Amino acid sequence: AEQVTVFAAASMKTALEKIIDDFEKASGIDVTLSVAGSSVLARQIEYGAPADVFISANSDWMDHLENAGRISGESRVDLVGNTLVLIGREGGQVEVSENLNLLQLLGSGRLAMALVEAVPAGIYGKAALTSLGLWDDVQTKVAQVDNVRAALALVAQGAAPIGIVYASDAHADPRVVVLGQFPKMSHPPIHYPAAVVTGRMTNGALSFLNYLQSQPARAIFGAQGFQVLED
Amino acid sequence: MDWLGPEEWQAVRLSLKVAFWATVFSLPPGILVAHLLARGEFAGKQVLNGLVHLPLVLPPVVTGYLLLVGFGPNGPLGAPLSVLGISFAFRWSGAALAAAIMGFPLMVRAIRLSIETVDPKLEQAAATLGASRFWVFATVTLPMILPGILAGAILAFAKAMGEFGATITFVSNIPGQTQTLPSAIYSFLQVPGGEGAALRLVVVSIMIAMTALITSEILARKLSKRIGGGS
Amino acid sequence: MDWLGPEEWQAVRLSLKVAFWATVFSLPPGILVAHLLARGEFAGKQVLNGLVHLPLVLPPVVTGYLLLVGFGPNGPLGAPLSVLGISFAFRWSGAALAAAIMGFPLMVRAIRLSIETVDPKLEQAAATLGASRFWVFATVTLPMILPGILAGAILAFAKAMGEFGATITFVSNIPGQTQTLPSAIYSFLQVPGGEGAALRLVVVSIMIAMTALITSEILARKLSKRIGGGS
Amino acid sequence: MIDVTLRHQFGETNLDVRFDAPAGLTVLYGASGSGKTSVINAVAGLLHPDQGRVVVGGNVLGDTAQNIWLPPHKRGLGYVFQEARLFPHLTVRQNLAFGEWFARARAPVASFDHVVEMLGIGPLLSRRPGTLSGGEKQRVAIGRALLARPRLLLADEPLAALDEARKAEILPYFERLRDEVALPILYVCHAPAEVARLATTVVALDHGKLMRVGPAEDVLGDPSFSPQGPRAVGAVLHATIARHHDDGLTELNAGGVSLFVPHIPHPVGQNLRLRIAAQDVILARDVPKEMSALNVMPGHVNDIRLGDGPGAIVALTTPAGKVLARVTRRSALAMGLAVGQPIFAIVKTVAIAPQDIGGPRA
Amino acid sequence: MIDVTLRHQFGETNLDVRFDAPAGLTVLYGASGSGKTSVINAVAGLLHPDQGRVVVGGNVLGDTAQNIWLPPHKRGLGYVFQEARLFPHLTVRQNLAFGEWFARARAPVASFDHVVEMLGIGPLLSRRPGTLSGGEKQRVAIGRALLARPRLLLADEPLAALDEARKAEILPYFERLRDEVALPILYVCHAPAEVARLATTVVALDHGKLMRVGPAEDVLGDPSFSPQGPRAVGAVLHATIARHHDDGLTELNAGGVSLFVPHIPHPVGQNLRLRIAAQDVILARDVPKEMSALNVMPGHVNDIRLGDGPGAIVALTTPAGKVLARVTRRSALAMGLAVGQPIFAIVKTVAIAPQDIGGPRA
Ligand SMILES: Nc1ncnc2c1ncn2[C@@H]1O[C@H](COP(=O)(O)OP(=O)(O)OP(=O)(O)O)[C@@H](O)[C@H]1O
Ligand SMILES: Nc1ncnc2c1ncn2[C@@H]1O[C@H](COP(=O)(O)OP(=O)(O)OP(=O)(O)O)[C@@H](O)[C@H]1O
Ligand SMILES: [Mg+2]
Ligand SMILES: [Mg+2]
Repeated sequence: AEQVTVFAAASMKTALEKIIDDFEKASGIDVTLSVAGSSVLARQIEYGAPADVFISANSDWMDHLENAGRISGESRVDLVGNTLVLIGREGGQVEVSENLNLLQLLGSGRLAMALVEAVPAGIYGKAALTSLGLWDDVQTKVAQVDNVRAALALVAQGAAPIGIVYASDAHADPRVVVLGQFPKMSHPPIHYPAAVVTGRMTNGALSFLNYLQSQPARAIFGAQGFQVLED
Repeated sequence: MDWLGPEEWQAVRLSLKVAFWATVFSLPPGILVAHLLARGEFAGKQVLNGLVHLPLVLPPVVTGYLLLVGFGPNGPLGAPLSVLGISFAFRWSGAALAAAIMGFPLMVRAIRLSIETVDPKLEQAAATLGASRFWVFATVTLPMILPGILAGAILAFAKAMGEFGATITFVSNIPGQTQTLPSAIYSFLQVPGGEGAALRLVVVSIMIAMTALITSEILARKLSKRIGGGS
Repeated sequence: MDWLGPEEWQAVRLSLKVAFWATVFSLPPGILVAHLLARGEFAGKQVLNGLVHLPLVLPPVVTGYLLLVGFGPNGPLGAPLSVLGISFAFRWSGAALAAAIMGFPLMVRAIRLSIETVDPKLEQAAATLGASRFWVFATVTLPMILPGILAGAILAFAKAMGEFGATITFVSNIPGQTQTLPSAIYSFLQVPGGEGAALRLVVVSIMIAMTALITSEILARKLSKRIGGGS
Repeated sequence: MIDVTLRHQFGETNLDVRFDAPAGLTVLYGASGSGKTSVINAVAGLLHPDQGRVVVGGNVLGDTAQNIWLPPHKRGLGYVFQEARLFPHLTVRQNLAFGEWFARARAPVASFDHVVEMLGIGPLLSRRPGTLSGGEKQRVAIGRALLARPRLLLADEPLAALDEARKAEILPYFERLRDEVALPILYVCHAPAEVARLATTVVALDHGKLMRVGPAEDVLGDPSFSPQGPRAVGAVLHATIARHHDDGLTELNAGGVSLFVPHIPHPVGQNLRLRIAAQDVILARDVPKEMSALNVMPGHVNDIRLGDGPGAIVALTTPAGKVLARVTRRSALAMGLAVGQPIFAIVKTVAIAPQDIGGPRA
Repeated sequence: MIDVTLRHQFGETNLDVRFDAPAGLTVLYGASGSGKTSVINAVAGLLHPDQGRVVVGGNVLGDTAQNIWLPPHKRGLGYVFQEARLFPHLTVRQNLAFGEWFARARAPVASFDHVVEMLGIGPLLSRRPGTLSGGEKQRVAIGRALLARPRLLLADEPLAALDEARKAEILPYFERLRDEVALPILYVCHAPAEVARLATTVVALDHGKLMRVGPAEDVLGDPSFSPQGPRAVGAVLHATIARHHDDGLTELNAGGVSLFVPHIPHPVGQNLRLRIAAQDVILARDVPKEMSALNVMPGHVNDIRLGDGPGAIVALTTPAGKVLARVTRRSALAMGLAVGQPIFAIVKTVAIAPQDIGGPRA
């Protein structure tokens, strides 16, 4: 049977596995999924990895590959979006706005985030806090980790009282509660772009990319906490 | 055991294969380099020593990145090798290469320490009996350092079982081809609710490592009983 | 050197501090455990042996996660320790703890191998001269295994300089407090075009490690000259 | 003083020994592989036998029946190993001083300087064992054991690696330890002259079994005891220094008989013992004249033992004590030797060399 | 046959030796620390001296002037070390066989079975060195060196760890290697009887310097040479087996003089040599009668050397050859000994014991 290799951001693993299951049954095409950090996968594609489809957790790496001519720009689509949420171990809802007293929520603790200069969730989080005018207050109180899941774990373990993660990550962990959602306008749109790798424009790759945008796929993404983009 | 899915079993099998071959293939160069470092006197010895330790000092991602750059399909080493039909990129052999390189400093140190404690007087005695340097090594030094070689091998094997950063960076995380146990564990940890599955794999890892350790201890005991007691 | 920014210099200093104290503090337990494993006969020896090797076998993230669970503010070890005023969370001491644990198997193996090659006949001779087990160890075994201790220390130090996964998961990445060289390098590698900046830090890492290695080689040579030549 | 019972099985080798020895120097004597080192190791606490009991000077160091087996460092012994076993990481001086600190509660056997001088290792003090010659190592090992202030000294062929001149220097020191310091010593050695000279008690082993034990005079003076071949047979006499002559000879009085030996550096009146090797004794029916041998002892034939070979051991009673002579059967026949017959034993002065003269006995 | 020149500085110790020795067995003789092992190590190629040249049987094994210094494995030698240095990971059998394979191009010196039997190590073959006694180790080490088919055997005190009985068994074997196999041997030893019995050539060292070198007869027969003290002095005679008697004695003919010695297992007509220790010789002006000593040699006083002590060494010329006698000054005076005077040398049969009788000379 035809083979398609998909390189995808690790946070999409569960959703993609379900989608791939359905797709394989429907199309008879074999799909292999390799998940890792977007930066890792992008570099591998840059250096000639045998990937057919790449799904990134941020646009920067997709832009980078597009500029390098490693993906086909015309196949590029934004699959889903995500939102940023403020999480904690307990406590009631707060409104995330300029008036939010983050310092009070933090107490003597730290704010768990992904790396604010390097990892998309961290970059978006910093942008949001900056645009809300909260960044200067908390800048020195941020505990940065190498991925969103680790930030979540810090909060879940009680090492940090609050953290900023994607809604898709927060919704599955019973140990944390979502305290509030960041306003959409406070940060650049969070999109997960997908594209076919240059020279891999096969039927299988294209039909998989199409399937990802199909209704059943969207439903699965939605169920995993991702935001389904309007067409 | 039906508590592991087929993909997980695949990861277990692949990890074993990768760790085994990484260990086996790094033994001869490991012994050679250890001998050079222990007994050799040559210009550039310190450079060799530094090179061997490099994978220990650098963050694994860097080592993986360097491997990707060097041994990737278009890399300065990867390209000529691929002409010879040898390719490490995105294959289990690449995972083995990464694991071997990451475990190399550990193996070399263990063997080197053993070589350094072999009494040169015994080697002299072998020389007076007609053994050339090679034969002295093969018939006296080598058998006497078997416990050290075993220790080095078990360290390299354990390291290979646990190696993640360099492997995923170099050969990605393709189930059945390059997805080792640590990569699988990582994948589970990246998605909401994956902790349970990750824990199962951690337990499998520990069991395998314990089996290997205990086997090596029993072997080592046999060896040192044979050698024990002095000359 | 002005090609490193002030934050980068901080990371260098912090890495050195973390690696140094990780090595220093793990030496006494490392020697003790190595001695127990080399010469002891007790129930649970294999369990201890397995435990020591665990950080080698597990992906660093898992080790970091376990540290977080154990030493976090609510962890079974963290909670009582915090009552005593000892806290590892988000501190350089936590980074040192993570580095120490990751390097522990390497250190223990090296020391253990050395202990195993000390001729028990010399220890017997010391005993007949009135030295109790403790004194035999302190006056005969210990000085004779100094090269092995040095090898173990340098391995632990190098590992500590390169440790990333467990450290960032356990104590995150707080500039000036827990941002070590590998975290900084990792951050640079996450963004497109960050390779140049990462390379600078890699070079610094290598220089530090080479200095440590060469110093240890010189020391080792002095030591073995003293001991060399047999009894 | 020393009371040892041991039973131990190594592979096929079976050790089964029981002896007790009075104060003084006890020599363990026996062929290679007969179990001498194993016995010493058990006394030192390095070998834990299947069954055994070791009592030294009334202190029970081990008794498997009572489940006692003191570790080596609690036994307060000094051990000179067959292979020197010096500490390679310490200088000679540090090796020597190693045991002193642990033994600080006991009185010194000898001072550091004295031991260094006696063993001729002054120039080596700052060297490390790796560069010493075989004999130098062994001398340092002797010093190290002595400076550990032992209550019992164990010595496993301590002089085997040394040349005659060095041996001759160190032997008297062991005698002085035995006699003046009254240090009990358990000593392994192969050389008959060394045994005769040093041993208060001889313990002879054979294939892990006790073959013979008793005072040196009895065991060595027994014509039927010659485990090392007839050359090693020789009797031990007790004598007193009678006079020092100007020509360098010392005259001894042994039961009224005058014996001339090379100068002995002890005062007149001093008791001492000397070994006369059986092969150095010539028998004669007349008192010979015009002969270079100065010592003539009258006596009677007491016993004649014919061995398997061409030789015979003749035991004599003389006023000086029991003397053994080794002669050929042919001579024995030609002289018509018979028990009870009067006879003269002739020994050259030089045959009673300083090496065979023991120091004063306590 | 062996030609050695060496200059080497170790710390303060300075080695400076030059000697050559003909075929046969060359004994290196000297006090502890005098440099014997260092010389052997240089011959073996284990010590690279500052300056030196080693030629064995015409083959230049090393010459620093020509920048040649063959590594040990290219020298085709066998080395019995002062400490056995057995391979701990190999069984005794494997230790013994170690050198054979490397030496397969050379003819065997002795068969495996023969060596095992001679050294009495049959029961040890499947053991590992760790559990052997000191003497057992050394015997295995001797076997290992012999089975490496050496063109030159180096032996550093090979018998020091052995008891008299075992020594007496192995000594003849070294003689046979020297005489029958014509294997050149460089041998370190301290025991005078061993030197006298084995040495073709004696090389005496003192503090790293050559003191004396020459044929054993000359060096040992020289009354002025007694580096190990006067007890070690003794002359060497050449004799032929004349008859084997029923009573176990063998009659030798030494220049027409009959000498009786204990049975020697060689055929009538065989040439051999024997050492007569100076201290075993009694001088008499008359032929004594009724005495147990069977050997009487007429002769003339040739030289009288008075030493520092009370003794004197008297050199005699007899039809059997040069004989040395050690007497006291007192006796020398009492007998009025003077050069040229006729005299009888009396030696007990048993004093010429098998240990001092060399095997046949090639
Ligand atoms: N651990 C062991 N296993 C088996 N046999 C052993 C062990 N230790 C000693 N033996 C054997 O026991 C016997 C006695 O050994 P021991 O070392 O006491 O002899 P020894 O009298 O000191 O001999 P030597 O004079 O050669 O040193 C030897 O035959 C030796 O091989
Ligand atoms: N590497 C070295 N450094 C310094 N001195 C050394 C070294 N090797 C040997 N010596 C010294 O050289 C001298 C000769 O040593 P060697 O081992 O040749 O003596 P030896 O005659 O064999 O003595 P022994 O009979 O005691 O074995 C000794 O004084 C020794 O201490
Ligand atoms: Mg012994
Ligand atoms: Mg020597």
